[in-house]
Amino acid sequence: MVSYLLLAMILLPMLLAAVVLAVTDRRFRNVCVLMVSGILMVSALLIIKTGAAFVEIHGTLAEVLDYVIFAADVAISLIALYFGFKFRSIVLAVLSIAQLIPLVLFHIQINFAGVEKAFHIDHLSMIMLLLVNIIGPLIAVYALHYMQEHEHHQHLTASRQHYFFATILLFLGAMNGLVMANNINWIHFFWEVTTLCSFLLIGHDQTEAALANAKRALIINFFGGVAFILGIMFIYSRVHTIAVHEILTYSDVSVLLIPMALLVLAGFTKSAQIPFQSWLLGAMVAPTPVSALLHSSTMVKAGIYLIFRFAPVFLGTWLADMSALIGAFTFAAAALLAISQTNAKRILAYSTISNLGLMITLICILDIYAIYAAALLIVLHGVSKALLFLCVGTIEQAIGSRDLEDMDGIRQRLPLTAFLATFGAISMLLPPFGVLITKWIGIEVTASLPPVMFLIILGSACTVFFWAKFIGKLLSHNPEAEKIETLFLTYQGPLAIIAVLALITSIFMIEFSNMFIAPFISSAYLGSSDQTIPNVLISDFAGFYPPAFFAVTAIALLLVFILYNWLKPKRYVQPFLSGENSGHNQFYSLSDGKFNAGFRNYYFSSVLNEHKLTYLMNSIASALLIVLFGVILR
Amino acid sequence: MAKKTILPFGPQHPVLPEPIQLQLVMEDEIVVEAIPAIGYVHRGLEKLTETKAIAENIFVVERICGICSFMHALCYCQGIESLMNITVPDRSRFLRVIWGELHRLHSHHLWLGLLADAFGFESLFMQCWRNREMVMDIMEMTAGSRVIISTNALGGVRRDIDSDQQKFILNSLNKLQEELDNIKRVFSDDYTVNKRLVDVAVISKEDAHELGAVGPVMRASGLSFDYRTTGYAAYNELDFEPIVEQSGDCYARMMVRLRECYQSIDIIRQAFAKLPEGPIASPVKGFPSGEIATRVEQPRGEVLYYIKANGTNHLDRLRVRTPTFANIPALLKMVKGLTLADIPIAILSIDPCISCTER
Amino acid sequence: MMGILQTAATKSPWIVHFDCGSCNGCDIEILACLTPLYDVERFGVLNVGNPKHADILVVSGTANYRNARVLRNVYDQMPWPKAVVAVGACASTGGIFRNCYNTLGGVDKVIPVDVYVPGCAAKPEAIMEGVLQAVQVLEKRKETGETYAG
Amino acid sequence: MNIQIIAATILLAPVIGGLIAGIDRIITARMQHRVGPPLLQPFYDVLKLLGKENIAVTNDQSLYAVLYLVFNVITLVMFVLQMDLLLILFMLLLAVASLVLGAMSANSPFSKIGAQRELIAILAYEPILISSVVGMYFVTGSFSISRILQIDRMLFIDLPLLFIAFTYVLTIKLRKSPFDFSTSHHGHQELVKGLTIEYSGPSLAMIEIAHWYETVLLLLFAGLFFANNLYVAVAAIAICYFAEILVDNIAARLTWQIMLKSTWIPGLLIAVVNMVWVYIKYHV
Repeated sequence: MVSYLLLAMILLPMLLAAVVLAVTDRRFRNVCVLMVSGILMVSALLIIKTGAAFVEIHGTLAEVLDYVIFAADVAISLIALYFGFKFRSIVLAVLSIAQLIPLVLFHIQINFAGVEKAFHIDHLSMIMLLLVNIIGPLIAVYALHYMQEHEHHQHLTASRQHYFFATILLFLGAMNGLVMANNINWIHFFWEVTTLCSFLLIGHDQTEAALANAKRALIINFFGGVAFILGIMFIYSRVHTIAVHEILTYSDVSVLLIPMALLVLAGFTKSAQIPFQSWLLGAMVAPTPVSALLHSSTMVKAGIYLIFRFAPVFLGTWLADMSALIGAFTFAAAALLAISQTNAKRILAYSTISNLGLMITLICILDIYAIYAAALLIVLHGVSKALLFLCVGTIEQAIGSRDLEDMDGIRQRLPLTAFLATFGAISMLLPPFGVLITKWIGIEVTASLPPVMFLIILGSACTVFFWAKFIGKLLSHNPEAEKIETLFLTYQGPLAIIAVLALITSIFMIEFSNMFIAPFISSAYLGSSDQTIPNVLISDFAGFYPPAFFAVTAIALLLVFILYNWLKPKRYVQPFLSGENSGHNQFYSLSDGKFNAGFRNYYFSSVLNEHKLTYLMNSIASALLIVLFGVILR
Repeated sequence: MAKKTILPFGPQHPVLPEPIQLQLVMEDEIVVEAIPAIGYVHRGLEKLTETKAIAENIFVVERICGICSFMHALCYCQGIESLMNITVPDRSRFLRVIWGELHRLHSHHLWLGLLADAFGFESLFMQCWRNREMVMDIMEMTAGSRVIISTNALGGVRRDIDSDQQKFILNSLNKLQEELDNIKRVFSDDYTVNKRLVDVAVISKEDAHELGAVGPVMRASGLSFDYRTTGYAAYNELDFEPIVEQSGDCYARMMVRLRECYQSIDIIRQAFAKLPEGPIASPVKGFPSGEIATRVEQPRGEVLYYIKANGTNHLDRLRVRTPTFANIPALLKMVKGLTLADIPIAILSIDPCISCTER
Repeated sequence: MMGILQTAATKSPWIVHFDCGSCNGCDIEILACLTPLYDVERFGVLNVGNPKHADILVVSGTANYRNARVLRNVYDQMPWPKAVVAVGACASTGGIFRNCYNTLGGVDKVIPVDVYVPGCAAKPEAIMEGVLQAVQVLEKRKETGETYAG
Repeated sequence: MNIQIIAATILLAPVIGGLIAGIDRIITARMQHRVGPPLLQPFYDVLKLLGKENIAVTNDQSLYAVLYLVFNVITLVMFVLQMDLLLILFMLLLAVASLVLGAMSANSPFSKIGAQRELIAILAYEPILISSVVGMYFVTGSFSISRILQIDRMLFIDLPLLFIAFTYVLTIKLRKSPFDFSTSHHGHQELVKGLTIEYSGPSLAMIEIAHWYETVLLLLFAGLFFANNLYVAVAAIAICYFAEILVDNIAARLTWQIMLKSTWIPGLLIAVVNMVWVYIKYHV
């Protein structure tokens, strides 16, 4: 049963990707995407219902698979090499060769051996599966309409949508493979597939900027890939196994510290930690569903997943502390940089980088609450950020701009989308939603690492600033705005579903924790499969119980609405413009001319110069990384 | 950077005592452009003077501005007197100096208070205005009214100051000087005040000269000129020096005015010491003819009156160039590049009198 | 309950001051009312500087062709019940500027005025009396429940 | 029991807050050589505002005023119920956020600039507020007020620098001069009334009442530093608030640039110094 589900989740999307690529008919494609979406959702739920398990593959099939995956992995490197020559990028060419040679050597060294327990579905995988297979398909469905509009705006002669959806499907399959594989070589392969997908999707629009940013993404991720493969070789040389569950049982940390550092480095590149953040910002040129799916909710979490997976091995070491520091630094620095951004997608991108940093910090802290918070944040952030990106995409299609300053009166122009976007932003910033709770836990658990905690405190203050600007803009009222929203089931439908999911995950945080995180902690960290031992509820955490909290908030809101009915304005007047109003937003000025009063949010562009600050932040983060490796390699 | 913050600053704005509008175009909070719009106080007063009798016009020009009303009347009277070749009695010349300096005292106190209010120092504002009431009491005692005292007349002054009143005034001034010492310490040394005034809205010596700034604005930029030194009224018999500061920022402009308060007290004391006995007005007969330009140093700088008379009881033309008008180019130069928070301070630092400027 | 609201209304008149073409004489006397010697805050009077928070509009100076619309706007942006005090001869009738080409006359040409304060310039004591009389007007408006009538 | 505490808090806090505001206004007036308003003036003001016409620029503007009030009440109740301090700070943030959003929702440049300045103020005070809570954690080993209250030491002895930093940001939080630039108690400011400029009548009254709750909360927070002795705590609160009034009267309004610099550089520095020292004292 489980193996069929695996087939459905990994191979089927990949196969259908090929079909979609071959058959360019739009209707057929839509059916395919919808079908895959349904299958993925159902199989993910079924697999979770089955519970934690190993899936073994024996005999010829296993051998064939090992060879196929090796060949495909080599092929990806060759593709990268090809693009290296095509773009005349020596760095890319060198990186792809640097990946190719160790890859081949390593496979020769291990004689193309595989792992019997090829797949391992534990509770961490399940968390990731939920994210990938519920949010992913919803975004794919959303993309159906979005890409139609997108191409409409581009005035293309021939549709390129089949490339787009093929890549998306390929990506979903690869992501499922990544989070379930137990063979570290396979993880590396799926890892490289997601890199490739990301590259193809960023470059999808074929514009100059798109191609340049795609190239950059490929280079940085390939750098991570090289670190990954080197890490695998190191691991093998030390512990002679490529099965993840066996590596995890290895208790002598010092032996594995160098390979683990390499894997963490790979995770940093994939999760766009400073100084590797530039590719994720560049990736924002891609169509918005790509940003939502790959570059905020799922693919960037692959790096987090990798670190999370191997964290039990190196927790409590220098590596973990330094990683926590780099994560916290990223959290603060990205939040600070987000203040200076006017482009809504870039704000979201910086916020994503920032949150990924927080996840890494939480993962690398030896505290049971931190692990809870990290796992929760992966889900909560994925859901909320997907929602936000999709809303920004919808707004961008409607008003032709993704600049925050152009979104005045969006509340009247696109009421539903603006409402959902506001909800998404609030769920990222304010209580009682979960993201804030994880930040709260973050501060409380990092008390043992004061510098890290201090960075989190600074970062959360900056976070408030840019989110409040964002929400304020979405809610601002413009008397001249008119409604232009058109509703489609497949367009706003996924948005609404994701919003509901965001609400549900926040309310049922504790149930979620009990279901997934507590068992994960007991098996991965306490080395016990007895799920009753560490059943730590967040409710133990200072008497905090989310549903009660939500209930109080709901009652408060009800109260507010009652009071508000009493307070409803009796008369509307024009705003205060020093008495010179000539219209709602206009005033008389020089020679009785009518001028528009304007308002632009503060971005501190003179102080927070993105270019200079990025340079500074990159230097600091690089220095931290060098210190990390310097100490480990001593 | 397409969108900018555009803010109509005034006409109804509590920081501005008078209606004027500055359309501020800002980035973050830095003003990139300030476009003034005026006309809110324009009444057509110059035209009005052509319909009134020459003696009545004293009351009209006093209402050009309620703060420096005495100086306006003085300037007008001096113009008409020199057109008609009237020599005013010595006593009235000294009385004019005394009232003139009292006006300067009340105007500078008022300004110091408004400045304190503009940078949010409420208790300092209260203190300045509390001190000012001493001057207002003197006005009320000597003239019967507080702000528009109407003691000027063609050929001299309308009221005398007797020796009892003199004693009271000198006493009050002693008290005022003590209080002034207190507020001077706050204005010149307080950390927060310095933060808000030093190096804000700087006008260099060259700029001040080139833009034709007058009065304290000019003197704060290091140009030493005070129209009183030319010796109109009784100033030629009194001993004083123009007060000059070098740095040209708001702090310097504040210091000039603060020190001028001491100077005024000193001048009034000198004037009382030298006050001659005698009549307070000479008789005036007939009507003036010809044209003349006269100047007087007001609290805000020099005011220029151009009077054209034709031998009848009505003037052909009366033209007033007020100090604020001369300082507006300097103001517009100052505000560029300031932050929004400094705008009220910069505007106040020229001590604008819009009702003078627009008449 | 309504009774308490009514007494409260008489104890906290917030003013907004608009200078429409005055010679500054009355303006500085209005400001002087706030300062230690007169201290209108004894009666709960605050100068809020913003029509939306104010109960009483204190106007000085004559209305002219340009500032009439500002005056009207400021008046319109005040919440009901509200009262208007015209301070000084100019605001009451146009005063010495009555016949100038750019003036409309007293502010009652533009907005309804409840209390006229004479004087050129009006003395602070007179202005305070005027404001306190306007409070009576406010109270009466509150009692009769007179609604907003433009 | 809890219900009684909650009810007492909700009913008593505005009375205390209003009285504090009244005393504040009288002391301020005396410092300015004035007589000042009657003690009950803040109540008269609010009652008057409640009876006025509610005019607004946008439909949902008053909604945010009510939200501001309700969240302030909830925060105070959470404090009185001795819950987690960090959570309380986040709830306080929610309250301020609703005020900011209300100001942003109206299409008025003055109120929007006020909102931005309030956000900058959050940027300035939030790290120090959280730092003081963390400092308390280092000493007591808990973020929960109930456990902080059980400690028999006076927190002030361990956290004097943090207390200084806290009183510094208290000025920002209470919107007193020199940091009253997002909205000020008197209208003579470049933004007029900034944040609250578009509110009138009952919705303005909501904001005033909310501010009373907030004042009580912040003063209780200051009292936490002296929590083991009730009399000392009350005296400390009184001295603390008097100092705020004094500073309010002897300082010009500074700019937010200066505020941000002073809280992030010397402010955070002394906070960190204090945190490091208690960390070493209790944990190393």
